[in-house]
Amino acid sequence: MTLLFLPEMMLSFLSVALLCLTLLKNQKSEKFLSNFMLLSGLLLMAGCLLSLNLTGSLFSNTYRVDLFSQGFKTITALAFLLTVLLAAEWNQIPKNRLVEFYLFLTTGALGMMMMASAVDVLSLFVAIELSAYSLYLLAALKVGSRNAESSVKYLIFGATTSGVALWGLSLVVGLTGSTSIAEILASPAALSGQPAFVIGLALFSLSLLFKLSGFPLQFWAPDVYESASTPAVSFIATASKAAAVTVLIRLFFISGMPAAFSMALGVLAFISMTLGNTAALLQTDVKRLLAYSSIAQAGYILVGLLSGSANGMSTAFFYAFAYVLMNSAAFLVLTLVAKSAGHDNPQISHFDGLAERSPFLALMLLLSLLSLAGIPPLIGFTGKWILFSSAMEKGHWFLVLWAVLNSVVSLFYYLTIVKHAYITKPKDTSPLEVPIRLRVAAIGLCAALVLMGIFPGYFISFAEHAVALGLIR
Amino acid sequence: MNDLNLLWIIQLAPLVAFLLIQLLPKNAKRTAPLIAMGAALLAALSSLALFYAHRDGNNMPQQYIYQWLKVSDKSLWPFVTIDHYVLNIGFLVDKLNLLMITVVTVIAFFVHLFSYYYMAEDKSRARYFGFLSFFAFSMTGLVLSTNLLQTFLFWELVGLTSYLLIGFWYEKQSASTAARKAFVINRLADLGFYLGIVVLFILTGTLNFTDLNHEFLRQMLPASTLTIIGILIFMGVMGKSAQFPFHVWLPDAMEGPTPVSALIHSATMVAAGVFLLARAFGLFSSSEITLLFILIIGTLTALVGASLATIQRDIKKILAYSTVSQLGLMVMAIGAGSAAAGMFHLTTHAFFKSLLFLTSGAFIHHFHSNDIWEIGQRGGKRDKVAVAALCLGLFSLCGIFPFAGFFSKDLILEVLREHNLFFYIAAILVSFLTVYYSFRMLFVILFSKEKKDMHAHETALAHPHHSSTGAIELCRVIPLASLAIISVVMGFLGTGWLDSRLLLWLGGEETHVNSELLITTLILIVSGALLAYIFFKNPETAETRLTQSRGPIKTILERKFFIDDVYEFLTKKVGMGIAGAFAWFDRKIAKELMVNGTAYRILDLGKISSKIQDGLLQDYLSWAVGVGILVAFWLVKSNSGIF
Amino acid sequence: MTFPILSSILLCPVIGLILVLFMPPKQENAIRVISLLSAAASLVLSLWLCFHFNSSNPAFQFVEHVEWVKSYGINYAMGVDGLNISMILLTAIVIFCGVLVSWTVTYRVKDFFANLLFLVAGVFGVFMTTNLFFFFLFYEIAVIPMYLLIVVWGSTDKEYAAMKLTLYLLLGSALMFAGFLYMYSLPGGHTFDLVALKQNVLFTPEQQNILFLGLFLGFGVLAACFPFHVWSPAGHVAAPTAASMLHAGVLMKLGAYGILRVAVFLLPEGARHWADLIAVLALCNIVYGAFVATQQKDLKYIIGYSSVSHMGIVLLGIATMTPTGFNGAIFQMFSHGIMTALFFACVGPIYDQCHTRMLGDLGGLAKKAPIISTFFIIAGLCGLGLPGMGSFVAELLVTIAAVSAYPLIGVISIIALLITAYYVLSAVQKVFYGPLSPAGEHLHDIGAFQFVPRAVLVGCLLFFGIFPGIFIEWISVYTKTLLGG
Amino acid sequence: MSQSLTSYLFISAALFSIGLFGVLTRRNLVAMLISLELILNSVSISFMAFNRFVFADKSLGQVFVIFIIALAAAEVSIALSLILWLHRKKGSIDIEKAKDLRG
Amino acid sequence: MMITEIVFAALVIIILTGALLAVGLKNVFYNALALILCLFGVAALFIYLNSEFLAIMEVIVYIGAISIAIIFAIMLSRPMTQKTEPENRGKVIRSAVLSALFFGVLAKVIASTAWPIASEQGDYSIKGIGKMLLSTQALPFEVISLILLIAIIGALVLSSPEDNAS
Repeated sequence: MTLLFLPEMMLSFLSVALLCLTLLKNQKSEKFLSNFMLLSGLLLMAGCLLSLNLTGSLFSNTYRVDLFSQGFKTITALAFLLTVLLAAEWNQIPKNRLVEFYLFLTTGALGMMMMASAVDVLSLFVAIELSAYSLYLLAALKVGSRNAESSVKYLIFGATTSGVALWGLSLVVGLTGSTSIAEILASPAALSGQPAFVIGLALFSLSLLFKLSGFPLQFWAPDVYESASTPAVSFIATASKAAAVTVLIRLFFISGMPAAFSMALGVLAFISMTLGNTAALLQTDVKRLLAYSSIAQAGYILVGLLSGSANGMSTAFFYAFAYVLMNSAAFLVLTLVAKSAGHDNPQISHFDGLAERSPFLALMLLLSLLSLAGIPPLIGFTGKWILFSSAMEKGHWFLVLWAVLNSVVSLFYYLTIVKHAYITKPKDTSPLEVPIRLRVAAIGLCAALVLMGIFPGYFISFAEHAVALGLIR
Repeated sequence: MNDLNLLWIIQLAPLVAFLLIQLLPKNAKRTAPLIAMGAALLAALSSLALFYAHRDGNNMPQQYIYQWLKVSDKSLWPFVTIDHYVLNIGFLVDKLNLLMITVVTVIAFFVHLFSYYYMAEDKSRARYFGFLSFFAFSMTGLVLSTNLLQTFLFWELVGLTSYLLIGFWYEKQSASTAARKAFVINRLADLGFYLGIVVLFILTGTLNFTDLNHEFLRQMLPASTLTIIGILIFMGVMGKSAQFPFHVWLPDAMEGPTPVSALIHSATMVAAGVFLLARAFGLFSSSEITLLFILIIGTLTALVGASLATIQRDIKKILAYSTVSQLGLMVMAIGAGSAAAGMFHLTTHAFFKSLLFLTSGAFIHHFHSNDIWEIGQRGGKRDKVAVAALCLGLFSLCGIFPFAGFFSKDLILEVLREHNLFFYIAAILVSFLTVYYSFRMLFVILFSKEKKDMHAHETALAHPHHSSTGAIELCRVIPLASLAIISVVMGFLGTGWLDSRLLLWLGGEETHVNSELLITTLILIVSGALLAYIFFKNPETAETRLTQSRGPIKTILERKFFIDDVYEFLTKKVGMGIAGAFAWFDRKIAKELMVNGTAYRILDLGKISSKIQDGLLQDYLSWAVGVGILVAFWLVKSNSGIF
Repeated sequence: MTFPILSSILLCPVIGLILVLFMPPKQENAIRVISLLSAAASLVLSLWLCFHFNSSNPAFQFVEHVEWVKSYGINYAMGVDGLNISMILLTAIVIFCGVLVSWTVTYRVKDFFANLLFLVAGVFGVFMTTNLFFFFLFYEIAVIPMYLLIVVWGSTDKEYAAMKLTLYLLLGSALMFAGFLYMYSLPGGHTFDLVALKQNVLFTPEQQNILFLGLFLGFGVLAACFPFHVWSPAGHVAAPTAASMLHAGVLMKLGAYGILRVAVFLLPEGARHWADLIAVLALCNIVYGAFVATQQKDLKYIIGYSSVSHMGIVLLGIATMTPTGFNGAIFQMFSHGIMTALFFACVGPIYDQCHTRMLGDLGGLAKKAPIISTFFIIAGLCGLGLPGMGSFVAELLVTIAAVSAYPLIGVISIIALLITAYYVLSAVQKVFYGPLSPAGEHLHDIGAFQFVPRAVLVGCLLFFGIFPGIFIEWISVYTKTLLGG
Repeated sequence: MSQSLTSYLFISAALFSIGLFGVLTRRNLVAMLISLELILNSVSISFMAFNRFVFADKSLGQVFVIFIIALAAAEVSIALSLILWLHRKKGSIDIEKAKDLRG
Repeated sequence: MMITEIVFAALVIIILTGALLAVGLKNVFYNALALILCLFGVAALFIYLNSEFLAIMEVIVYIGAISIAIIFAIMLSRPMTQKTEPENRGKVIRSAVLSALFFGVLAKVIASTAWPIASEQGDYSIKGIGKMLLSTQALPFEVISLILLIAIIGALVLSSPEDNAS
């Protein structure tokens, strides 16, 4: 029975341990901390894989554990592990705050895992708030005035959105009288389309866009990505987006997506795609560029979600997983380049001559960026193919065409970085060595990017199976 | 040796020679001429053997056909109910082909011999002989072809070899330009031929010569289409046989080595057009308008050629223009309806014109100059053999009694007289001009006084190789002599004395000596010779007179009736104008507008979206709230319709 | 389970690629040998395939079918019929000669051959597969190595040309992507398998029209159809020799192949509906390409625009929608591929040694490099449609079909033969004939080793020019079943 | 003003809009924070109203409000520390001056 | 009966004026005071909604803790007499319009939805709250403690000077 709650338990124990560490007078060495976190990250990963096929519900079935939630927990654990690896390598966090950084990381991961399983409105909202606060603090944990400004904006924007979401929630709960999502969505008020219910649900799902950084709530992303420390940004970019997708899938899959809703989402997806891709063309700071690219990716995921069909949801699940892999690979390269460049905002010019300095990293950069652009045989392409095929089944042919044209535009700025990596001569030609731990992770990621792109069969069926199980009757 | 083996030998011998020469290693290049000559000899002998085997004209025509390409498509032939047609390649043996193949191979062999002498000290000799044998191969293919498509195939290959041979000395800029001009103009004419074949193929579904008789065609297609097809295919003939609008390339083709001009640009290739006229006579005769058109074009060519020849200084140019006018005559003969007369004149002309070219080659080689005045001044008359051959050739060209030219030209005049008086008069004028320019050439070379200084420097240079080896000397004399003999004998074949076997052979009827015609030709020759004598009795004064006099006729003749300028205008202004417009379009519209245009539009879009991200939190919030309200409003409106 | 010949042809370059990737970059010769071996292996296998190809059976042969993603109807399906047998052989020949020609590449040899082999694997895949997903997957695989080849090893303004080329190709592929998915989403479809789609999806007439237009524009961009041809000459000029050989020789054929294999196969009525438009565009292609080629100063630009003009003939053949037209188009794709590969193979050494391709400063090279000039002249002659070479047969068939289907367009398209003759011969005259120019001073001819690839290409041109019967037989079986002609 | 569910909801909506107006206009971060508190209170009112008129289990609404108050407390603490940190860094807590991150 | 009506109306007026003052006044300190006034109104409202416990919680936590914290922040951030910042007209109008629109939409929705009114009787006692907190809503109860812990540590970390930063 206890295994059902294994991943969350491990994270809680980890946070308790970290709390004790903060109390110690003589600060532990950074080396010890990173090894400890690496170990706990691996344990967490093992825990998640172990509890992958468990199903059941806890806390008087406000907390549902099924293949769907465990799948996303594994994704979050993966993102957590990679962030820890990156943090060990290069972070701009002052030494005395490193333990707190790991603490907030852990609580953030805990919050996201709970979002995956929470099927009760209150526990869902509290989980969202937990992960949100941890991310605000993670974004703030870095020396420098720019990051203060961006984290304040991040917090206030987030707080206002959660206020609006709460208001929507109150209407929804008030109308249906119960807090379990299944009952809410199956209640007579929902089916008869009461205006209060519609506006409540709309406000709540709009607020979810905040975490997904889709239009109109994507303004925080470029500033936070640019100014927060790179490992924190990698965590925000991968884990929190995946968690947002989980909740969206839970919500949309059950509600069956009325036509008007998918139309509205379509418009939002259209704008966020265009906005993300075209703005990225002008960026020189790679982290800010990746922020705009994540806004565009949010647009693609919304295209998958708005079909509301089982196919749409499973492809969104698969694409979220692919997105986490691609972005982690990109951030891994970015971290190492930032480390060699010596400052946390590597410009495109810092990627010059990467192929000469470290061919392995250049290859990984090539694979991750091309996968983000949706070039076969990588996972990004397969993900996009099935994502848009489910949308096309519902007849959104214009949106699909627009999305594909957008990915062509996106190729321009991805290829510019690749071009810098392969063509221009580097200023400092010191070889860029990749530590063993990161090299193993990198090989794993590259293998995943390529193999899952060429042999996606197993993973697509896993996604379909998970989404089918994830549907709360 | 049955026919098929002989045919294969004739066809493949030159090709094998060409391939062998290409594959020869560097040091063995010296043996190239021998290989080429051996192949030419083999081809000549086997074609003579073939001719001998079929001399009495029995069991002809025979066809040996090999499938090349199968076109199976019901929707292609609207008028004909066949669903597939096999394009094939093969050999057709009939009287016309046999005659032509013997003429081609014999002359080719003699030219090979002469080239051994002429190209003795040229270092890329191997390439020359390679191209020569390749020409022989493609010419045989053209002559023996069974259908129009095969003719077209080898037609283009012949055009290619003429391009390669004209531009043989490619270092010379003028040679390569002339070669390009020849090929492009041939190509222009071949477009018509190509279109004609395609249209014929689509409308009648067959291209075999055996099917192209006018009854079959007349009941198959209306007269108008037949005329169009006829004229289109005749365009091909005009290109190859240098007829009126497309004759400009032949004089420039003289840039090539003289044996090439002898073989290709006088006897064989240019005659291919006339041969095609005779070969596909059924098609052309199926509509009167085509024949008339052919007649008119023939006349124009003859007149233009003859008139331009009168003012040339370069010996090869004179012969080139004379070829143009003689070809015009042949085309007139066929246009007037008798293919036999045309073919007879073709055969005789082939021999004496190649003889003339070879002699001019001898002169040029010996005296290192093309200009007849310089040849004369350098003691042209002392080279006895060449002068004899020259006189013999010129006399038959003018049609003086015992020589071949007389019989064939008179036959044409006879045919024209019966057909239409106007063209008969034009033919008379042409033959008068022919006599005038041939005697002009003769007198200039014979009567000009030798200049001492020019002469001394010449002999020092000319002599050393002259007596070097007997073989080379032989190769110079044998072709000249034998061609001279043949061109005399050939004439008699057409006459009554040897029961005009040749004419019967060609299907023409008995020739009867037409006394009235004899007199007119006699008057004509005498007056032409006299006029030339008056003008060119003393070449030096004639030369000065020529250079000063400035008459309108002289300028027109000098500017070659402004045809070259018309071509110049067409290619430079019209052609390049359109190309320039397209290139500008390509640069401007296609590049700027389509490519960079869209790119800049996308970048503007990018600027807008990055402008929204202006750093002010409250702007972001207003965006969020604004869009939130819009979406909520729209959702509520569409779902529950309360608004 | 018969021996999976097709997959093994595809795997040869892939194995070569993997081996090359694991070789240390110093071992340049070893890398070259490996790539040559893999190219030779795929050539041998394709020849074996041609011998064992049973020309009378119109259906797909050597079919391979592996379930890949069941729920989306994506399966690894391979098949060969009259249409792609010649294309596979063409690719094998061009890559074999391409590898031999790029023996002289010295800058970053390992990445060069890795990209080259990856590009070829993509192209082989496109020609073999009968599943739309893999068709698209292999098609886009071919695009990125082309970008890298041009950007790293290219010549004049390579970055701009490379980016333009890639974005244009992907723009085309975007239309294909939307088209394929739209077909997938139609009722009864729900699969990406070409044959299955043909059987159980009923396209309504206006669906046919819109879909065909979309697919045609998508493929047209790659086949350098008139308004979208801008990228191809620039791409040719900037690419290194082997890349432009593959690019012009094979990549442009992907577009025309796509039109035939997907658009016409699935949407015949749509094709007939738009046939007139295609014919007009093809005419523009032919005449426009030829005219612009006369104005070019750079040798490679001339070849680039000549490819645009020759692709026009292919499009005209397709536009006639008759078996003869298709036979001519497919044969032209094959013979033009070989011809352009030969063209670039000749320009390569000239550019490497004279460092210029401008007609103005090149001259009289025939004296210094007779072999290269003979090869170039042979390629030029094939270009202007000299009989005895492949292109003549193709142009003959296409002209016959065009004159009977669209008389006016057929007649005008013949004019291009004249203009092609003009610009080819003037290029030959400026570059090879005439007095020797200073740029050609230190040019020395290609050795025996470099003679082989070009001789192979000339051999193919001549062989298929003199004996076109075999190929036309194979292709006509395919076109007869496709158009029921 | 009769004490019906809709009147309470109207009050909560009004409070919400005023809070929203505050967040959008006030340049001082602390004032924005105050407006945020207003928004959260408006939600509490609406939950309590539902609790009295709609919910069967009367403690549901109250539990919600408790959690809202707790969250508000947590949020204020973090927000205030961030604002003061920004004040220390930038010398001002005016949101319109904080626009270095642009484009 | 009338008295409850009157008192209710007074409460509403207090809440709304408090809110308006909290937002409208230029000086931040006065805003804080107006907020406290509004919160007292809300607390009183809770009593009306017969949940005394929450009214007390509201007073203690919100007014006692949060508002006082805000006032501390105002004190620390800058001297009281800081001149009021110039307000730019465009922004105010824009936000006024947006909030009015928002209110309009919400009001229309509230008015036109068929609210399922149930009986007002029920157990409002703390016992009910406690039972729910520990039975059905146990997980959020645990999590909220974690959130508060994180908030405290976050505040500590952010406010401690970074002089000993690496």
